[in-house]
Amino acid sequence: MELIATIDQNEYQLKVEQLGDHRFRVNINGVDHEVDCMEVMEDLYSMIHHERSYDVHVHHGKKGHIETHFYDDSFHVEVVDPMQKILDQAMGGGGKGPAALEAAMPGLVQRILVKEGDEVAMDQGLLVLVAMKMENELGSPKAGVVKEIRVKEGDNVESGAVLITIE
Amino acid sequence: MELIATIDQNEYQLKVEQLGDHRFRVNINGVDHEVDCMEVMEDLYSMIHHERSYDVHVHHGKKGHIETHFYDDSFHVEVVDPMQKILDQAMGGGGKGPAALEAAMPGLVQRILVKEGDEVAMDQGLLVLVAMKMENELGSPKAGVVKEIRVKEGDNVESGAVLITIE
Amino acid sequence: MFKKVLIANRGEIAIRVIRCLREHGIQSVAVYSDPDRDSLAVRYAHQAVHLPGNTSAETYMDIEKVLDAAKRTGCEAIHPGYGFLSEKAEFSQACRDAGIAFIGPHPESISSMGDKTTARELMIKAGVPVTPGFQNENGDRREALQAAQEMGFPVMIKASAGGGGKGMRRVDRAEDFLSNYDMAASEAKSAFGDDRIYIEKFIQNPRHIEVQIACDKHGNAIHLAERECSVQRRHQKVVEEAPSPAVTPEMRAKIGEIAIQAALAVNYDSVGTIEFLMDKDNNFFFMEMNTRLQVEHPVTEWITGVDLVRLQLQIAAGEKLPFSQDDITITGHSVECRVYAEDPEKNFMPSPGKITSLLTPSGLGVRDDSGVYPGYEVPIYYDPMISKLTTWGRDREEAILRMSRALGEYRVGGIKTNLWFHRALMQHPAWLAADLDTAFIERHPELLHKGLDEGHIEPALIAAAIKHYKTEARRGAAGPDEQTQNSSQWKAGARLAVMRYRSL
Amino acid sequence: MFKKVLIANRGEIAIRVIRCLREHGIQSVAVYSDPDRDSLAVRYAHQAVHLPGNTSAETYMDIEKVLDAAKRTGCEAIHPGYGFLSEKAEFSQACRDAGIAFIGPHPESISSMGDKTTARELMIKAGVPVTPGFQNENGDRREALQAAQEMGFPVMIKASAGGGGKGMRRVDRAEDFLSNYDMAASEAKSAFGDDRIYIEKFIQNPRHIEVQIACDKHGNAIHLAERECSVQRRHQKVVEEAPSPAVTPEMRAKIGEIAIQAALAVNYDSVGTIEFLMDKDNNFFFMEMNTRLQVEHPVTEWITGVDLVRLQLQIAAGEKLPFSQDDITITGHSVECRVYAEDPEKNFMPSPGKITSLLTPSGLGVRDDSGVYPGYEVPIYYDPMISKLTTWGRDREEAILRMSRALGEYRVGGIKTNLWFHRALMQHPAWLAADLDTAFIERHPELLHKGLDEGHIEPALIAAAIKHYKTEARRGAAGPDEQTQNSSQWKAGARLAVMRYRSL
Repeated sequence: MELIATIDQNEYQLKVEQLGDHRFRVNINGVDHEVDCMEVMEDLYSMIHHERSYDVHVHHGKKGHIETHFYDDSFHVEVVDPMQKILDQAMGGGGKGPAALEAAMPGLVQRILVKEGDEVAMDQGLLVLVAMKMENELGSPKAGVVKEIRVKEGDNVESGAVLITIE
Repeated sequence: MELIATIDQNEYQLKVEQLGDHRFRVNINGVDHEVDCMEVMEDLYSMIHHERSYDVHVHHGKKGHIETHFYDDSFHVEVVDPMQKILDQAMGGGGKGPAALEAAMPGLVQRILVKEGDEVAMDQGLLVLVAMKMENELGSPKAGVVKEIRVKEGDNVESGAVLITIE
Repeated sequence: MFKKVLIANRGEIAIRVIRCLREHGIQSVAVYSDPDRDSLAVRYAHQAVHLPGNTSAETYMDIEKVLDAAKRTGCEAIHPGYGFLSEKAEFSQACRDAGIAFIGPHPESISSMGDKTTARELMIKAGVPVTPGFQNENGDRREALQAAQEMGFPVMIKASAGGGGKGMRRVDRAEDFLSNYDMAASEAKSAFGDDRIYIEKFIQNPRHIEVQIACDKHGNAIHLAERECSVQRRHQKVVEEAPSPAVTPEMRAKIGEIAIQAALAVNYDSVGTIEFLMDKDNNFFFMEMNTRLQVEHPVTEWITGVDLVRLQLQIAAGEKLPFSQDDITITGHSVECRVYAEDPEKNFMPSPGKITSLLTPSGLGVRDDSGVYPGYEVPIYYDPMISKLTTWGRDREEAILRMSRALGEYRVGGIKTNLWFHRALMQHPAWLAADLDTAFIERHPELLHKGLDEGHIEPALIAAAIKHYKTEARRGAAGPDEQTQNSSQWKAGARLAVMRYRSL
Repeated sequence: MFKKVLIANRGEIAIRVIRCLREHGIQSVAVYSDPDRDSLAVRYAHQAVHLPGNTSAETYMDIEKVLDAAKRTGCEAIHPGYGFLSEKAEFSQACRDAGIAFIGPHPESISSMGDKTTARELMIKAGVPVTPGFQNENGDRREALQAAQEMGFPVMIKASAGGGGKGMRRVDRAEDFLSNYDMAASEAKSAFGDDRIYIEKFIQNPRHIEVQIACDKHGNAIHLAERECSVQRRHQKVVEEAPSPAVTPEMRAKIGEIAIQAALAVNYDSVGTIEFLMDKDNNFFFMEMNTRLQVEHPVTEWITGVDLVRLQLQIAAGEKLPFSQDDITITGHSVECRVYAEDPEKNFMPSPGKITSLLTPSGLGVRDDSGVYPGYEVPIYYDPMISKLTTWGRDREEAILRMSRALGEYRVGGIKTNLWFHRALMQHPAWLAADLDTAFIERHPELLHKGLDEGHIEPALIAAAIKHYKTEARRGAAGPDEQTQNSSQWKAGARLAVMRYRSL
């Protein structure tokens, strides 16, 4: 399997092969690394590579992002299939087209700060969501015009719900 | 489901019904008990019964035996289906017929203390098994004659292996 | 001593109290809301009474329901923990009226200290130094603005009834005052059922130093040294330690004496905390008194060997303090890291969900006060703190090194936590040098960036590649319904989310 | 201080050492046998070197392989833990020859103390009281029997090279002597590679009291008070405490001084333990010296605040003792329960297998030194101890109450453990009264019977009924291949077993 990974804007070409029950060969930028990688608990890998031992917790973040937590260090790795990468580039990246403000966690809509038709700046507060005893002011994903407000004050919303769309 | 349970030689008639996701009705000797019983981890039940709370770990022992571990107390409960009980009684119980000495854990046969044809008493040492750094002398399951010795000194045996039969 | 006690709380503090009750042969009664049916508190208590509902207001803050549960189960006393009803004078009063012991101070001391104006006046009278401030009794926003302008910006807006950072905001400019005032009042209303606001002069770069005191019902009072809680995020403590590296034995004796005076001024009769701000010239200003057990009490327990919850029980049962001031000696140093289900990279946004795997550290000098277990779902209705990790060492250095080690062992799967932030903090030169103030995190934004050691880039790439490989392999094997990568129900819906999050 | 250290051990003690190394910025190198690939020690160490094989002899006790791993990874020192190579003088010597620091005493002191005859003679010379005994140097069984008859039965048969109860047997009658001698010699051979036997007069109903000492390479020596380890099963300690409830401050000063004399007699230069038997008239008899860290060292760490592993490292690195005798003060009381994968109802028979779920206790005054995690399979090749649970309290009563509480929270799924035995013990009147001797468990067989509280019969029946119901429901849903009730591979085969087990 071939992949492109990014850490801190540095891009790496990866190739993964499984050699045995817990043996893998990972090629990084043309260099092969054979590792002994046991999944000792869900998403917790005990990795031995050239007699160096890493107890690494791998955690899926947003799409394609993998957090790797070591004993004393943590990294964000963005992993994509090369095909996906080409597709994304063909789409011209983000920034254009409509955008939706979604709830990343369930909560109560306490106040709506805009009306449909309002012009808003990037990051301008659109809505206050109460979740886990904190008020979270949600900012606009882009500059534009408020197209549709799909919730009203007092609504309980589920995670992932589209709250407001911006055009 | 109807069951017969035994604790310390006292027998209880039980009936179990599931009422909901984590609601059960258990009838003990004719008296109904409605309990809220959530399996919070594998084999770990959080049970609420008349507002009394029990954090009870249930653990399968040998066939039909269930160990129940509470915060500050533990019990052995033997549970059988009534049909099984009748069957067992019809068989006339244990004590007669041939019996096998089996290994309850894997280990190394260090010494065999008897020969085929030997007369042995109940609990007389038949064999020394080394497991987990301890020597364990295994006693005869019944009085009788050594019929067959199926292992030799130096053998590594798996758990459940029949080592010696007694008739 | 009491035979049966109800705990009017949830989470790790309910566990803390139940543990103490268990140790002393006292029956414990937990109360639980709908989402807390599977909580550790329910599991560890002798009895568990259901309070139907999800929100705090419907459950843990409903005085009538809580008292009713205590009466029905025959409890002689109620422990309020922290938060919820712990600093409600009317609850202490209602317990008194019902003939149930409140494990906390008498209602008059709570109201005196809970009301910032009264507390201020009492403190000034008792000779305790205070910061300039203004209590907005009538809710007139314009009057509040005027007071703020008089004391000069920056000012702090606080909930009068509050604590724990809720409804608290710093305002630097007059033009931002009113909008912040409204939001604070609204948060105060929903958190405490009381929207009164207190305005206070903001002291630049202060350290947060607080003194633990204990007073019995017989006029005896002692202090148990101070804690420093300068490392805060969102105006809430996130790392605490005892003793404070900035306090000398002479200063300790002095602020200990001031703290005892402050408590005696309200005839205090429980354990409590006097919070001070300390400026760069080592001046102390009384901030407030917390008339309850503090979240961070374990660091004091480490260095004094005193079980503060047991002490609370003894005092509430009418016993005399079992220690005199001379019995209290400080041994070594202790540090606490609050472990939150939150994302430090997104301004510490809460991250509720199911804990898919959990490994907690232990060993010499390590204590973890947790309210969770593997498979537990961190609910969305309450504070996202999942545990308090504390360490002890013979000196500050050993305590910090031990904390680094313990944080390394701490593994939480399924949700985001601030563990990696704490690990970065424990290695930060300014922290190691104890160069602290309450704006520490804002001053050191580098703490919020992952990836310290270049030597880990290769293994990080390898682990991520294998994770991706395994996920794809599983996806291939599973049907389309099972292709969700995250096991939490909350996370599942969030995969496509593009939510933007901004600090308040 | 060293920059990199190899740990020639496994299980909880390897973790204990790695934790200390991590705290002090020292790189750790683990070695691991085939079954230990997934061990916590491998996971927590910076480096991990594979020693192919399953048994101790092939791996952790293979001096050449271990030294080779240390050299290849560039280690400056080796920590041997306890057991395995820790008391092999030739290993200490081999380290010295290889220019690697052995974190333990010099080889001469190990051989002097490891040989019971030499040790006895040295102790008699140093004025330390000893028990009558006989070293059977030439392996003549008849000569050993004659010596036993001369000192009078009962006698103890011990492995000369031994420790930890292995190859140890009490013999009450002359006619049982030879068969026991043979079995002990054979166990000694396989455990220590040395079948020499030592015969000792058996002291009736003694208490086991041991003194922790520490000596540096500069002639300084201190003691860190005593531990009592009278509660034993199969001649192995199972519960320990510090200080001993039977030792007064005067006795402590006296035996502390004797212990220091004993250590100085062999120019000891590490931490170590002098074990005594104490008879009913408070007479002490030197039993042996353990020239290594003890399993039960955490109880001493709790009451003194001293990190004994750190102290070992400092001494091995040539540093002077950082404390004088006057710096060592005893605060409170500590108790340790060894948690074993074993079945107390079947004479503590080991119960290896997969740990399907795990909840470990924590909170004030609780420390768990564990070598396992959920999902880990306790291997069949090594000692079945899975953790050491220790508690601290201001006095013995508080430490014991806290232990009861902690044991209640401790949950291990999938294998049998002795946790319920410890719970029963902690409530036993004779234990609470500290009426102890090394035959405590034999004297109190009621400890091995479950079911203390009649009030729990009903919930036990309910839980068992629901468990049976759920198992049958799952069995109905699953195919015939999946009907195994136990998830462990070892357990699966044991369902039909009728194995009879008898004590040796």
